[in-house]
Amino acid sequence: QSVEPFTVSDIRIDGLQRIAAGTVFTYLPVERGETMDQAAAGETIRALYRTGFFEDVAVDRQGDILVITVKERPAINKLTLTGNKDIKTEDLTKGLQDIGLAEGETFDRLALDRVTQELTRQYNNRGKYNVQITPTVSPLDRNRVDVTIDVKEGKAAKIRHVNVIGTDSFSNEDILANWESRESGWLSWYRRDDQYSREKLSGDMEKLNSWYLDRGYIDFSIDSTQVSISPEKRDMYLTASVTEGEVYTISEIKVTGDTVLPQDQIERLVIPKAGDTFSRVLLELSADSITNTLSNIGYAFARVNPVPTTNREDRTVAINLQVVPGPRVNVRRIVFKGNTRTSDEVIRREMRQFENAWYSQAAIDRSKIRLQRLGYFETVEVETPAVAGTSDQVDVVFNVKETTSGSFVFGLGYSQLAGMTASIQLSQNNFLGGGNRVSVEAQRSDYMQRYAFSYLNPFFTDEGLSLGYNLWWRELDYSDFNTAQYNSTNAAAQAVLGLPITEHSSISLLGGIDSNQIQTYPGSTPQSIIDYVNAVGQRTFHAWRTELGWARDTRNDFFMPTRGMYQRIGLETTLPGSTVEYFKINYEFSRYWMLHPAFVLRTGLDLGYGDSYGDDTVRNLCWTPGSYVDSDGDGQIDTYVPGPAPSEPCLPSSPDYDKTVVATGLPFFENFYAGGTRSVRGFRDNTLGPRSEPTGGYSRGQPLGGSLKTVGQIEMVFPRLFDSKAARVSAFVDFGNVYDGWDNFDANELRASAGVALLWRAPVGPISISYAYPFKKKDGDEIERLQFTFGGGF
Amino acid sequence: CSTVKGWFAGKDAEAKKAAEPAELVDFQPTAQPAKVWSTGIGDGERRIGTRQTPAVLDGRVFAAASENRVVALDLQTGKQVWEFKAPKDQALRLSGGPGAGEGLVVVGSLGGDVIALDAAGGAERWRAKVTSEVIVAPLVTQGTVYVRSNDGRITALDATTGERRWFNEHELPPLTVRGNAPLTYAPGVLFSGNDDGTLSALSLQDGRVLWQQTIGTPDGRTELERMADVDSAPLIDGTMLFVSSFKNRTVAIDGPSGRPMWQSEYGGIGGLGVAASGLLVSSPAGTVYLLDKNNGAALWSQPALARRSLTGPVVQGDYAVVGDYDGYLHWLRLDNGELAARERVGGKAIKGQPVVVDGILLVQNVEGGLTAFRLD
Amino acid sequence: CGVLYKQPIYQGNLLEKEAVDQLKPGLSKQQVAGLLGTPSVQDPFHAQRWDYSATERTNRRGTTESKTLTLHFENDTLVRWEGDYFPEQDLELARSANRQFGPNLPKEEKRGGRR
Amino acid sequence: CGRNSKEDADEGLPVTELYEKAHNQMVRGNWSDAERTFKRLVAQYPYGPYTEQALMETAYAQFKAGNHEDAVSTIDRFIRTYPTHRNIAYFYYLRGLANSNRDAVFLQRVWSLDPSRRDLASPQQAYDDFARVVQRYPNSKYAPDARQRMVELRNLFARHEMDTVLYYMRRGAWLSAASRAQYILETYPQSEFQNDAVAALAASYEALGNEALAADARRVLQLNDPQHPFLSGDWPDYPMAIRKLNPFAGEVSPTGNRSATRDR
Repeated sequence: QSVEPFTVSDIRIDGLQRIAAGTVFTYLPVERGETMDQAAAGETIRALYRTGFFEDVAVDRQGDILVITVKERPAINKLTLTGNKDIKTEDLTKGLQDIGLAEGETFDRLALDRVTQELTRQYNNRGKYNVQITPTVSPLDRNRVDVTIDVKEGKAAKIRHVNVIGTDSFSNEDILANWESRESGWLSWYRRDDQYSREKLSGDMEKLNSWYLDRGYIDFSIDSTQVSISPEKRDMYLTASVTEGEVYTISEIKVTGDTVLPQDQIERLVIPKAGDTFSRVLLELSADSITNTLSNIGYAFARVNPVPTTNREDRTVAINLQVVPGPRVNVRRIVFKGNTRTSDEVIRREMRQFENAWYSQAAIDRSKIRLQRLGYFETVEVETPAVAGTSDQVDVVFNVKETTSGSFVFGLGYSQLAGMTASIQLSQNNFLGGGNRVSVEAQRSDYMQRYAFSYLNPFFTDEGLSLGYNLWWRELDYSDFNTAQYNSTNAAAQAVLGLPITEHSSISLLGGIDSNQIQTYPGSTPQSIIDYVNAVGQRTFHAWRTELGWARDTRNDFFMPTRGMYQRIGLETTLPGSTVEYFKINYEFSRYWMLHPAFVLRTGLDLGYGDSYGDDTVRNLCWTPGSYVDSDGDGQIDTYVPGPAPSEPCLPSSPDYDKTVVATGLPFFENFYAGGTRSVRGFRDNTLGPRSEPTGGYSRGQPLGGSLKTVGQIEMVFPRLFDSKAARVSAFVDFGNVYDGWDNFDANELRASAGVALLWRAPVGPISISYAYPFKKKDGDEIERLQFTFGGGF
Repeated sequence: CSTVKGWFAGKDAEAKKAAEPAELVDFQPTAQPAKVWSTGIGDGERRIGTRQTPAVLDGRVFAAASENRVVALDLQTGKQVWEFKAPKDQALRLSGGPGAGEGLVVVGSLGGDVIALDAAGGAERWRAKVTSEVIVAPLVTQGTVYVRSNDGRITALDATTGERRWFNEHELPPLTVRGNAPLTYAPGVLFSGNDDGTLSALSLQDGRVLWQQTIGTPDGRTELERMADVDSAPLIDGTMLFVSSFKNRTVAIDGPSGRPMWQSEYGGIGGLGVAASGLLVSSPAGTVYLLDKNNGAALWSQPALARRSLTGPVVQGDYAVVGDYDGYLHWLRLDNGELAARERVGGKAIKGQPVVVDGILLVQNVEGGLTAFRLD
Repeated sequence: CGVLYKQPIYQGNLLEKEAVDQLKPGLSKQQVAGLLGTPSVQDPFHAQRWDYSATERTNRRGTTESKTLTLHFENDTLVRWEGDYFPEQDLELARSANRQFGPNLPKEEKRGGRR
Repeated sequence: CGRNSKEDADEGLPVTELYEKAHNQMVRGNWSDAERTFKRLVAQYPYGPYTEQALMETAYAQFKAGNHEDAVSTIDRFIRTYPTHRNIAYFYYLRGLANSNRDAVFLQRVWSLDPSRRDLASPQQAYDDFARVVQRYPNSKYAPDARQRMVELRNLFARHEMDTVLYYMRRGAWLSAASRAQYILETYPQSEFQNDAVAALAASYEALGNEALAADARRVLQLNDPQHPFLSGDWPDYPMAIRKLNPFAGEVSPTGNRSATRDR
């Protein structure tokens, strides 16, 4: 209805339910007293539609009053999604919310249409071309609607045929080796490489291009690529045809531009030489190493442009590497984001790059690695944005994503056997975000008590000297650990000092006193242990203990290293004056190779040897059995009359001489054990190695452990199996055993097993589950294929 | 809550069934097809999607099954006359054709090779190279071999020497239906169905485009919905030309002038069949139609084989024959479309349109099994 | 104690000899900044004075060596300059960078990602 | 199935009863139930005066229940729907409160960890919200408290900078310390640590052997804060090293105040 211009005396809005009149007024382009004409009417209607609140807007006139009748869009009462398996409901609802489709919001048909289209696109991207998305809107009273979106996903289309035509000089098999789009094969369930996506294909075309350019085919060109799908939309076909062109060799390669460093130094970094076949990857590597070198001394924006001039006749190419260093850059500020728990200083002390200092890429990379090695963060990302208004200043922004770095278990219980049991086990690598490692253990029950506290401050001094202490008082029943049957009450106080000697290696000094009271049970404790204790002459072993350790660690991550090596050698000795004087040498080694982004190989070695030093203690034992007697004459044997005191000094010639016992070698309670989740999986914990004579119900004797430990692990980790970093699956081969001293070492006594393991960093603490098949075992070994550990360190 | 779950499963089961291929229903057979002979000619196309069919020339059947082998059999007995094998080290995957004509058998490979063999003895006459994989039978006529490669290019090669005379390039949409349309010819004109839903008429001599006609319009929001490939051979019946597109559209064109006569919304990529009473077509959804040649109206439709990925229909006697994804051949009565007979040819899918010559129907499945049937 | 490792601390500006040699009175502040870059110390209380300081601590005893080149301006044009600066040692720095801080990360791991 | 029946119970209730029920839950401090009842009210009666009130109280209930994320998103939705509501100022103020406690994880409160040492993104957002209250609604009853909180937040940011300056001074990275100290003077003028920053500048210049600048900085400090401990040579007083061996020692800032006292 056309409206002749008139001055608006008043404005009335009909049909408002939910929206307040005030709100509508703010969006109206026309005010009281202004003239209303055709253009203004159109503008009003458009403005009100843009608010998204109204389904229908009409402008009318009653005398001088402008009447706007609106019909509000209904509100969404309930929004349900059914049938979506590939994309989880939470992600969907989050996405819908952003588009404005959520409970309580005004319902907008256009938004629903956009959502349906967006969902179809997302499913097509995952190769599900048969997806059908049917939204239904059911109106309710009071201008409300229920919206349900039903998704029928259908089967994902699989790539069945990848063919490259014109690749005469190479076999398609080699070229397609690390493509992301491959014909569906038996490994596709893991590599997910049979699902087509446009990004993957363009990535593969780039790989095809690089394959040829890295081998000298400068004129290589991809003539056409075809993607086709079967009529039932279940199989995909990728074809590409190429022209290889000729192989070019490098006639001459020179470096020009301001190289900052002496020309010959930069030229040494150039890998390809004149006469070699042209190779883009070698050029890129050379360019990278030049830019790296320059960026290590402040030239953050350094660039190297390879300018080729080709000579078609003799098929050679002259390359001029133009070095453009750009300005020498200073770092203004270093800022950290995402550390809601970790304190700023804990991160800053790991920095190798300083503020108001010249930019060093090596220092920044090193800082990133050091943060990743702390184990507090799941991901560490670095950005170096330029400072606005300056040409030679950048800020360095570290974006960290924190994760659980430790475990916390609290338990209260009651059982007839053990009475009230309370246990708390807390171990945190980043206690209260202060970067200190704290672990507390308190377990109490009627028959067993254990209290332990350990603390380490890795930065007692700003330069990285670490200081910590461990205190514990433990009652241990060793049969719990499947080893020989005896108890020990062990108390210790130790101080640990760590001295950094290079960027990657450090020396550790440990000093402490501890006492270990052994309780043996004749008849169930192996005789060798009883003899040892008798030989030493007392049940409590006091020791002044020291350990000197050297460690070197170049791994690039705490949870899932993919590069680098860790090795530690420790010499632990009890000082003269301790009850027994012995030493133990431990050597740990593990090395990581990234064979392929989806496969990381870890090889590990764990060796240990211990022996006593100083002279052995020899003791002769004299002993005459007592007798049982009926002391009160009631016919019952009720008292035991001990035999006469053993003759002093007890000599082999003494009448009641029993035997001579010798205490030599590593004390039994310091023996190494093997088998179980942290050494050779597939065998019960600590059951490998020499065993005692059959005693205490053990028909095959009890495991004694040994003074020589040789354990090794080879593990293939699959980082890509789980999207999240908190879980890690690996296939492994473990081998090893413990022996009683050097001379008993026997290679074919080594046990070995192979299997798969899952390590999951649950919020409560690390959980590991492993299934191993011991393929090299001897009969009588105690096998335990499925093993499970909870808590404990990494 | 358990009741609700039960109810849900019901709805799901029924929804699932709707997506599965239709069950085979029993019926009283009114035709007795008899197997004449059956033989294996190679490990078959399996999943390469080339819809390979044999070629027949002078009583001989020439067939290849994407293996390094072309075989010639006697039409009546199926006995092997000769066999061609490329040497071991240059083994080829022969996926295109073969096409036969003028004493020549030409076959294309996935590597873009074109090999011409002597129809009589199977000796290799010449060999040429085209720019992409050949997944449709080359056409041999008037001293020239026309080879269509998957990159939308048609190359004309001299029949005796194999030298390239000319080539024509046609633009391809980013996403197409697997497969290319076999070439057909009329005096002086080469008809080529394109993947963008158009039909081009080229001059046989120099490949100039005489005229072009849109068969299926590529409309829709996603690339998937826009697919309108013309992947079946244009069919010449008298002066009329029938062309069908994946976008459920068939167009009849007056050959000489190129003017479209009528347009029908039934169509498919499986290949057209022609009988006196009408034009046979099987739609991607799996329904077989008989269309009136004058206006394209559906005389009858047979939906019983829905979603069984049917091949193009072909006429044998009074029956229309289609193959399906499970290896079944179905004979339908030409007059009313009712199911007349059903035979199984091995367990694997039949994708290529069967070929009928002298009353014998030849069908090749994806496992390289070639079978001949005769109607008593 | 001298045996302990102390991380190398480099600070301030690195100046090039031939850039410093081009200093002459009358240059504007922009021209000086173009030659030597932004100074590390622009004291808030001395608008007419720029200090190009640099410090280095690379030995195990933890002693820091610092040098400052001070430039004086009068209403934003250079008048005089004094002090010294670390002699050009780009080559040793380049060599020692990877020794001190380990290898540079490959390109794709620099920005994001975990490794 | 249990959950559904509870939902249906609220289905039929008239709006007033629903509002009453939720309000009582608020009064009793039962924040999460109140939130759920209010949500049901808004869903069933998407318009009318009760709805606006319900939305307001939902945000407050979520804030009190401690899930600050939801509170901020509820507030944003309210502002989008009712941009000219009469007490929009309250909403921006509540948004500021929610943001300033957003990252205060439970542990942080128990051990009174110092927020100035952690990620300052949420406090920064809170600062912007309070600034909007002060600028847009200067005479609303929330403006004075908002202004006060802004000052506190500014001091929090300045303390973060100052702690870093002191760290660099301890490490002997004098140029880093000087540039950060200058940053405090430029970005947070008149903050609590104005004089500390000048003292830091003086200390850095002395260590760098730059007597001229050191003397001037010392003179400026003498003028502004004659009793500053730096002048008498006992600043900064870094906490004793022994505290580093006690994990429960809490975070003491060498700037002298106990760890930051956050809002009431």
